[in-house]
Amino acid sequence: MKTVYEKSPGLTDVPMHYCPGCTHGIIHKLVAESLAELGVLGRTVAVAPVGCAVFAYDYFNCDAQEAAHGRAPAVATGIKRVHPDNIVFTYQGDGDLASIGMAEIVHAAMRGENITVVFVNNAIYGMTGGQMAPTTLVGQPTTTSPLGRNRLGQGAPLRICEMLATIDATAYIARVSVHSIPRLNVAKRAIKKAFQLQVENKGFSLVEVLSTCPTNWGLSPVDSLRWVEQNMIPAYPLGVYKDIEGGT
Amino acid sequence: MKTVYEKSPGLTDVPMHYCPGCTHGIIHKLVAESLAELGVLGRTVAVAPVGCAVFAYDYFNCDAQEAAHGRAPAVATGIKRVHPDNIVFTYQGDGDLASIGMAEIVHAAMRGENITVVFVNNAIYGMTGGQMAPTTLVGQPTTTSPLGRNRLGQGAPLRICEMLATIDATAYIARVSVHSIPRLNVAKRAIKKAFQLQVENKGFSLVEVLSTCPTNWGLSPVDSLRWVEQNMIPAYPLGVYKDIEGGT
Amino acid sequence: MPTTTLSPPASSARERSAPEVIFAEDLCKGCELCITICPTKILKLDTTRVNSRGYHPAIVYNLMECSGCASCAKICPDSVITVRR
Amino acid sequence: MPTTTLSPPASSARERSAPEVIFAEDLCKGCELCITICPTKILKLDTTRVNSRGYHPAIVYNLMECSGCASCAKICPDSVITVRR
Amino acid sequence: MARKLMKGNEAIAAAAINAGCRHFFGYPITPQNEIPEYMSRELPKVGGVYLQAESEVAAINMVYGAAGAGARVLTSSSSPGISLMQEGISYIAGAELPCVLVNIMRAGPGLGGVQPAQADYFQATRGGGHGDYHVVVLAPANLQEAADLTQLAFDLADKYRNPVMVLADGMIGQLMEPVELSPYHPAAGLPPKDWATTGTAQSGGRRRIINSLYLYPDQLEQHIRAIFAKYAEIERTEVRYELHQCDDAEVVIVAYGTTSRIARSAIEKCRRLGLRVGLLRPITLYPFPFAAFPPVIERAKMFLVVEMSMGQMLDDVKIAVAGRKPISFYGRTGGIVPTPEEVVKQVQALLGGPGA
Amino acid sequence: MARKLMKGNEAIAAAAINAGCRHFFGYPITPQNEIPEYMSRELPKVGGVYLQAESEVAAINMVYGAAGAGARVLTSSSSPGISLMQEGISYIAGAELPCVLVNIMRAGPGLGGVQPAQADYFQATRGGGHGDYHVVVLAPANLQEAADLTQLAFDLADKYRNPVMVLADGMIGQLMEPVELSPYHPAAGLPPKDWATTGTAQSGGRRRIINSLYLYPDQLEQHIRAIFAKYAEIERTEVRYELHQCDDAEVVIVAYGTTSRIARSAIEKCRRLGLRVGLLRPITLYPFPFAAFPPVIERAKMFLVVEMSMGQMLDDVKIAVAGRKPISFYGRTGGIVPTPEEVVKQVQALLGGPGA
Amino acid sequence: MTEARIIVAGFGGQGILMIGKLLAHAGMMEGKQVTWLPSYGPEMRGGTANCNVIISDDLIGAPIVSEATCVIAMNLPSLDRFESSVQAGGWLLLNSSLIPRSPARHDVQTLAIPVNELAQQQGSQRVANVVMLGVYLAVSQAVQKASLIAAIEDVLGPGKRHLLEINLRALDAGIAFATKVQV
Amino acid sequence: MTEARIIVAGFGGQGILMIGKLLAHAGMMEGKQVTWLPSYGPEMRGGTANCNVIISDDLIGAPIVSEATCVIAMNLPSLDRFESSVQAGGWLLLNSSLIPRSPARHDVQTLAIPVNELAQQQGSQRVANVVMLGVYLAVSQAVQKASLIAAIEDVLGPGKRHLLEINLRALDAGIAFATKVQV
Ligand SMILES: Cc1ncc(C[n+]2csc(CCOP(=O)(O)OP(=O)(O)O)c2C)c(N)n1
Ligand SMILES: Cc1ncc(C[n+]2csc(CCOP(=O)(O)OP(=O)(O)O)c2C)c(N)n1
Ligand code: SF4
Ligand code: SF4
Ligand code: SF4
Ligand code: SF4
Ligand code: SF4
Ligand code: SF4
Ligand SMILES: [Mg+2]
Ligand SMILES: [Mg+2]
Repeated sequence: MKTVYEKSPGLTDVPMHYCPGCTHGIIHKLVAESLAELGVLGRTVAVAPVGCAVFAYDYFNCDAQEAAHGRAPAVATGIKRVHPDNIVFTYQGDGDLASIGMAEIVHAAMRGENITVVFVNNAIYGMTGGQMAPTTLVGQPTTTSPLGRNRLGQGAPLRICEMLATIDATAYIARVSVHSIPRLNVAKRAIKKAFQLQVENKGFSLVEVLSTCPTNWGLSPVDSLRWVEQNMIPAYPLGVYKDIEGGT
Repeated sequence: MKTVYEKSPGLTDVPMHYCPGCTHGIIHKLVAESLAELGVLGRTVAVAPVGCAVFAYDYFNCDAQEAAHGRAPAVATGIKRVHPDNIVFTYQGDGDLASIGMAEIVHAAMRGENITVVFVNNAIYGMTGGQMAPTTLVGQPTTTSPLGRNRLGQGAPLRICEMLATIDATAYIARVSVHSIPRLNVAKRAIKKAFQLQVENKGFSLVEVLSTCPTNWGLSPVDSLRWVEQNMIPAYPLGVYKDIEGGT
Repeated sequence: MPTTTLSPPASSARERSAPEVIFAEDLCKGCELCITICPTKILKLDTTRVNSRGYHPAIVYNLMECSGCASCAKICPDSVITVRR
Repeated sequence: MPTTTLSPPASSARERSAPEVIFAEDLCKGCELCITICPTKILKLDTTRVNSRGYHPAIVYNLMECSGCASCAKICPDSVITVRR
Repeated sequence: MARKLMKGNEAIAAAAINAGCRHFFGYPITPQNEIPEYMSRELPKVGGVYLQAESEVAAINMVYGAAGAGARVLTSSSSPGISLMQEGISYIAGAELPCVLVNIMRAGPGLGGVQPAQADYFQATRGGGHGDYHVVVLAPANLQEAADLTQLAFDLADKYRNPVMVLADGMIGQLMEPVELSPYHPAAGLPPKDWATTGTAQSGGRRRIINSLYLYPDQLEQHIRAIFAKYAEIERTEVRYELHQCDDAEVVIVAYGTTSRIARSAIEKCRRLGLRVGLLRPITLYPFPFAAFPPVIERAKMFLVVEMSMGQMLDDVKIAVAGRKPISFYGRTGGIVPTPEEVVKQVQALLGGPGA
Repeated sequence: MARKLMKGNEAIAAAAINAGCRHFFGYPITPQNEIPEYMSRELPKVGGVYLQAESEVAAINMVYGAAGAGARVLTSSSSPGISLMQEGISYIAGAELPCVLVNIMRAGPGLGGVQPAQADYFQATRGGGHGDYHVVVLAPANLQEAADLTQLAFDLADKYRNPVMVLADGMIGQLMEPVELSPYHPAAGLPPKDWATTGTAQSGGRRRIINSLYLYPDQLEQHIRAIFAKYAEIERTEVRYELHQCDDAEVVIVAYGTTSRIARSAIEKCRRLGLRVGLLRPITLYPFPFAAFPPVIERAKMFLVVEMSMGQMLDDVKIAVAGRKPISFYGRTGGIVPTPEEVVKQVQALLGGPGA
Repeated sequence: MTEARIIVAGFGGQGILMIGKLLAHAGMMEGKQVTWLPSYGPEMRGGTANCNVIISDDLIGAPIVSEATCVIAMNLPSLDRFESSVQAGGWLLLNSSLIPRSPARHDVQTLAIPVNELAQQQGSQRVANVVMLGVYLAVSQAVQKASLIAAIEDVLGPGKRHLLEINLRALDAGIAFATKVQV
Repeated sequence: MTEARIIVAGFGGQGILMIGKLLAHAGMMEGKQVTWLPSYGPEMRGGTANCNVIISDDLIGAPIVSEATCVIAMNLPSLDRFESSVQAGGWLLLNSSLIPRSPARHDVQTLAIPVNELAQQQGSQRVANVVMLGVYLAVSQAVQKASLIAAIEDVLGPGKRHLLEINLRALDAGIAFATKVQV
């Protein structure tokens, strides 16, 4: 008998603290598998965000630094510039990356910083209890938009891939989802490719992964996957927005 | 005899401190004329940046607030939310808007904040003596890129209009230049239109104006205009990037 | 950590030997993602007991139908499941 | 602030009366933008004198050729120039 | 309005609205999220604006803009978020704008933890930002006071055109107590906001400029001296503190906010043991109640400073006591709230025995 | 290396490179631009990295990353920029990372002005950021010292795994004096950076984590107490100061950096007038040289604190003197550098006459 | 001076914080000094919850309960954690539906109540917390029953008025249980 | 102790800062203590420039010159601003090419030098500052001529060696002018 699937060596034995069914855990797995398969775990440095993934440094089986809220791309830049041979990646939520950390992500992209960004978009602030994010859908209620996000005055969801794809020095920008196995397989390939490009010194890569927050969405984990498919994907079309190699 | 051109009532009598031939002065005039022509001077609040235009509050013939470096859009938001009937605009340099103030400009755009942004891109930090900006051209030497900006590691110029045009709630985004009279006329129309849209509550408008910095470019004012035409415009294509009214 | 191995009964009459689906049960949070995603619908929560974390753990109730596709394992956020074939 | 009005000599023979191009001379920084932009090339710096800020001020040396297009005035960063026609 | 059981965060938010605050700009952070959440729910009902900023940096600069436009405006955050506001706070003080800031302190440094702490005393009272300025700092010890001081904060801000901070910790933010919000009347004689940028048409054509830039040092010095003249007045007239059982106290505990409540309980226990202990509780941290000390110094044998930090207010107590009596320090940090029993033990150790 | 006429900013930059600094992250601001400009020119020549960050917020977080990766790393800025770094500095101290910060102070608050000031003393010594931590602060008074202290800063940072700040003002940044950079040898016994994130393959598979988050208060308290044990050692062993003509001084001026130079000139003039005046110059602002005071207090009649601020170090002097002798203050602010003559006048006023 | 100092602890979904709020609310309505302090922070996510309540005739100093007059443990981890916090002679109320062990303390008064079963008998597990409240009311008399009922009414508000009845039944069931065992 | 305290002031493009740097450089080469302090900030943009130089046998305290042994005013605004800073008996050197008025002070030694004309005679207006340096050298002897020449050589470097000659001529012209008028 051969093993078809087992826990990745890219993850430590520490049980994750995420809520039941939260897809943060799935995304962790895809990242860990990619690093393990590329054989770079021993030279990888993860940068954890402030957000539900704040303990990512406990889970990824590699060195790690915990960054201030939103500043992971700056921290990653500092690391990468000291050890260009390290594989450096950030793992960031939508509040972290698309709100407070906007300047840092845009400028890391602009510099073509040779790092990989795993961007977990769950359309809400999970960690702090469900406040509105820049990625919250129009009409979606949160604890700070109790009547639903109002396009007038609160604007419409910020589409990070579309925005960053306009930046010259980026190598790879893609949006994926993990709400189904086929989608999860695509997501895995995208994440692995993003790291592969870093290994090849191709520059900045970012994969946005649509993710759930059952707890703050007030949905079961299973219903949350459905919500991603039915509500998030229309607002956040999946696909490759930039590929320096021209592929898809 | 009728007056074909005279100093706009939108400007005060204070002589400007800009270096000889610096196009900051021209852009001030276009803004002042637009406000005067729209008849809104009496209800306008300008937000001055930190940069060479730091004294803009002395020049525009209206109320004004001086913002911290990069934060003009946040300050403008604060003002506009208190007095929605005021016409509120920021006047920002490329260091101010495209570097330190990146998060603030993107989020003002995302909210569709009903303000107008006059973005003066001179591809350098004028005020502090000619350091590299995110908008500095590849190969352009500055005091902090003495061998010219290197695409590798320093990236390529950030194109703000292209980037912000991807954001849903923006109303009007255009890039113009003032290096010739025809271009200046187009620039004037764009700026006036941006304010007109604010008057009509259409939301966020931004006009990027390519500008010179004879002092730090080390060129005469006249040669600087030529440099805009020959070097900046190819990197920063002129045009309307977003128009909620569909026009051009 | 105790794991529950549900391998097919030795007396299986089938040609092929059924795959192994192994749960690191105490890691399970009862989220039901594996249950939903399983194409053959052979998983469920065991509501008769709770694991050490207080959750009803997922189990396979009809392993013989298992295709060994590992969908359950792939989707499980907590890396609870190992699949062998 | 002293201004220099260069209106056409009263004895002008031309049909049309030439435009007025008025410089708020002490504001001039001698940047030469007006000089470059003038389509009829009738402006220059007066290098024989400096204004109160230490710059050679711009002047019209051939007003009769002036079309009154106001290009000079529009481009002048310091709002030095008024044009009447 | 009747007494209502409220969370501290909500009491502060409700008091702000009661005091006429109609604009809130902030960014979520534990343990103060109930403030923005309350504001997002309630402000629109009274025609106000809740706006979630993209960051604390943006939030404080929105506050600057709104304050400059003449609004009663509030922001709230917790320790790391307040650190990000330091440049903005310095600008607000420099431009002499009135606004209210709330810091519901958590444990630092760095990301630290989310449990209660008092380790931002230095930052609050010494100006975490650059340059010569002060923020008026009010430290409530219970929720009624949190509400009352929040309302006072708006008045003080308007009176002196200066930022005023309500400084509390996570425990006060999360605690529920009965609170009564009486009808609010602004303090008498608040100056008109005839400097606010409302458009020149509103102000008879006079241009109004909000600014902190003075390129000529003599002008800037003059500007700063004018601001410090206000501070001198604040130090003269706005000092607030409470003395509790200090008349006969051998040991005077100095503590504010949450630790002052702990101290109160400890004092009760001490008194039962026959130990004469009192409490000097600063309510204004800036201006620090230096004037409260001389009579107390006279009578007390020694001082015990209790803080949820490694010793920050301690500096001000040292300055106040000026070497005239010994000062001890008891601090817990990292999110640990000391128990009354711990404090009693400290007192016993100081007085050389378990009781009198 | 021979004596070379250098600008203060350049002396600091050159000394950093001499001390093995190979990474600089910063953002332009007057009056320290010569530091990034020098670094952008010179670092690439020695295989180093100059990177202009998008902001001071980004810069300090890049410093965090680079320091965590084991580099000798520098950032520099001036007052408003340093305010923006406060969250990051707190994180660096919390995660116990070594790095060097330079603040070439200008006048605040707010945008203020670009002329020299010393009004960031509170921010530097009290932790402008949140939580319990300290930054070691070194204050050079001349350019040779600026260079030497910059090199020392890297050693202290590495020795204690703590941020170290070189605090000077615009005058020192812009001044030219002869500077000699001797071959640099790191201090003996610096600990290996066996905590730096270099990839587990470099460290025998042991994972290295840089972090300041401790969710459990007891763990966080323990962590903070460990950091404060380092501070206790720093306070014991790293205090630096200079006494100048204090032996017979009736008036002892306390001043650091630029104002200490002014004071020196003033003292010379005073001595010529027969006035017995001395100088106590703190070189380390944190740890403040409290230990230097007792013998001086003994002999002096009074103290005169001179600062380019409205009075900040004054607090530390009050704590040091503890009420035993009177303290006067003379401050100029807003970018004004006091003249020696002004200081002489102050002394004369204190001693009740123009001269002895 | 009388002072009730209560620690209520259990799982996230058990209505732990509500028990405390109802007590504080009732106390307030009687004109007493009250404080209610929840545990907070992200570690609460899907985990445990607890709160401290003090009801006192006097000004309340420290709102943290270190020496409780009563600990209410709704599950095993809560008993493990807070058993030591009851003052000698104080009350320890256990949810025996979920707590298999008996307490180690013998210097306190203990009552083991199968609140889940009792609640189920009233129609829903969800009122288990109110059953426990009834028990506490009966053994402590910290507040009056009428105040507690008023508090429940207030909390339910007009929107959830239909739930009032089951809650009152649950309260009574708790009181009855306590009275029965105590006699 | 001898100490030279010099203020040099003028327009931005006049080589003001260079005069100061050359003096400081020369002083340093003679083993003296030296400081050079420029005015700075954005108001310098296209405006005025000035610097303070101190050359001393002793440690230098304040590097700001309030009582100058010599003020060199290269244009009128500089004379207006710094005339009062010369100590009694000190030197006031004026660029009479650009300064139409004579100084108001009578307790100082004044020399008006048409440095632009003198520089033009050497071949270029651009060495006007070096002419003035020659004058200062002659009247002050603050440093030795050899040191100053070495300083000029250093500053020019190998790249601008060809400019050395005109600079030396300018220096001599200044010395000659000063010597002639003084005799
Ligand atoms: C400077 C600062 N501001 C705010 C916070 C509080 N905070 C922690 S996580 C977070 C947002 C988390 O949302 P997101 O990044 O979307 O991650 P998620 O939890 O949804 O995965 C916030 C606002 C903080 N820790 N620091
Ligand atoms: C927080 C902060 N950082 C840095 C500065 C210094 N600074 C002033 S203006 C400026 C950049 C100006 O460049 P730009 O915005 O392009 O305007 P320009 O002068 O070119 O018109 C900088 C970095 C500052 N004042 N505050
Ligand atoms: S709060 Fe939301 S994002 Fe965070 S762990 Fe829970 S489900 Fe996931
Ligand atoms: S420095 Fe450049 S941008 Fe600034 S005023 Fe001068 S020319 Fe214009
Ligand atoms: S391996 Fe496939 S078929 Fe078998 S249990 Fe898992 S999901 Fe179902
Ligand atoms: S997906 Fe994993 S955690 Fe969820 S129920 Fe299945 S085994 Fe348990
Ligand atoms: S108005 Fe036109 S033609 Fe006349 S001077 Fe000006 S630019 Fe030349
Ligand atoms: S454009 Fe204006 S400032 Fe420039 S030379 Fe002409 S008149 Fe003078
Ligand atoms: Mg999120
Ligand atoms: Mg610019």
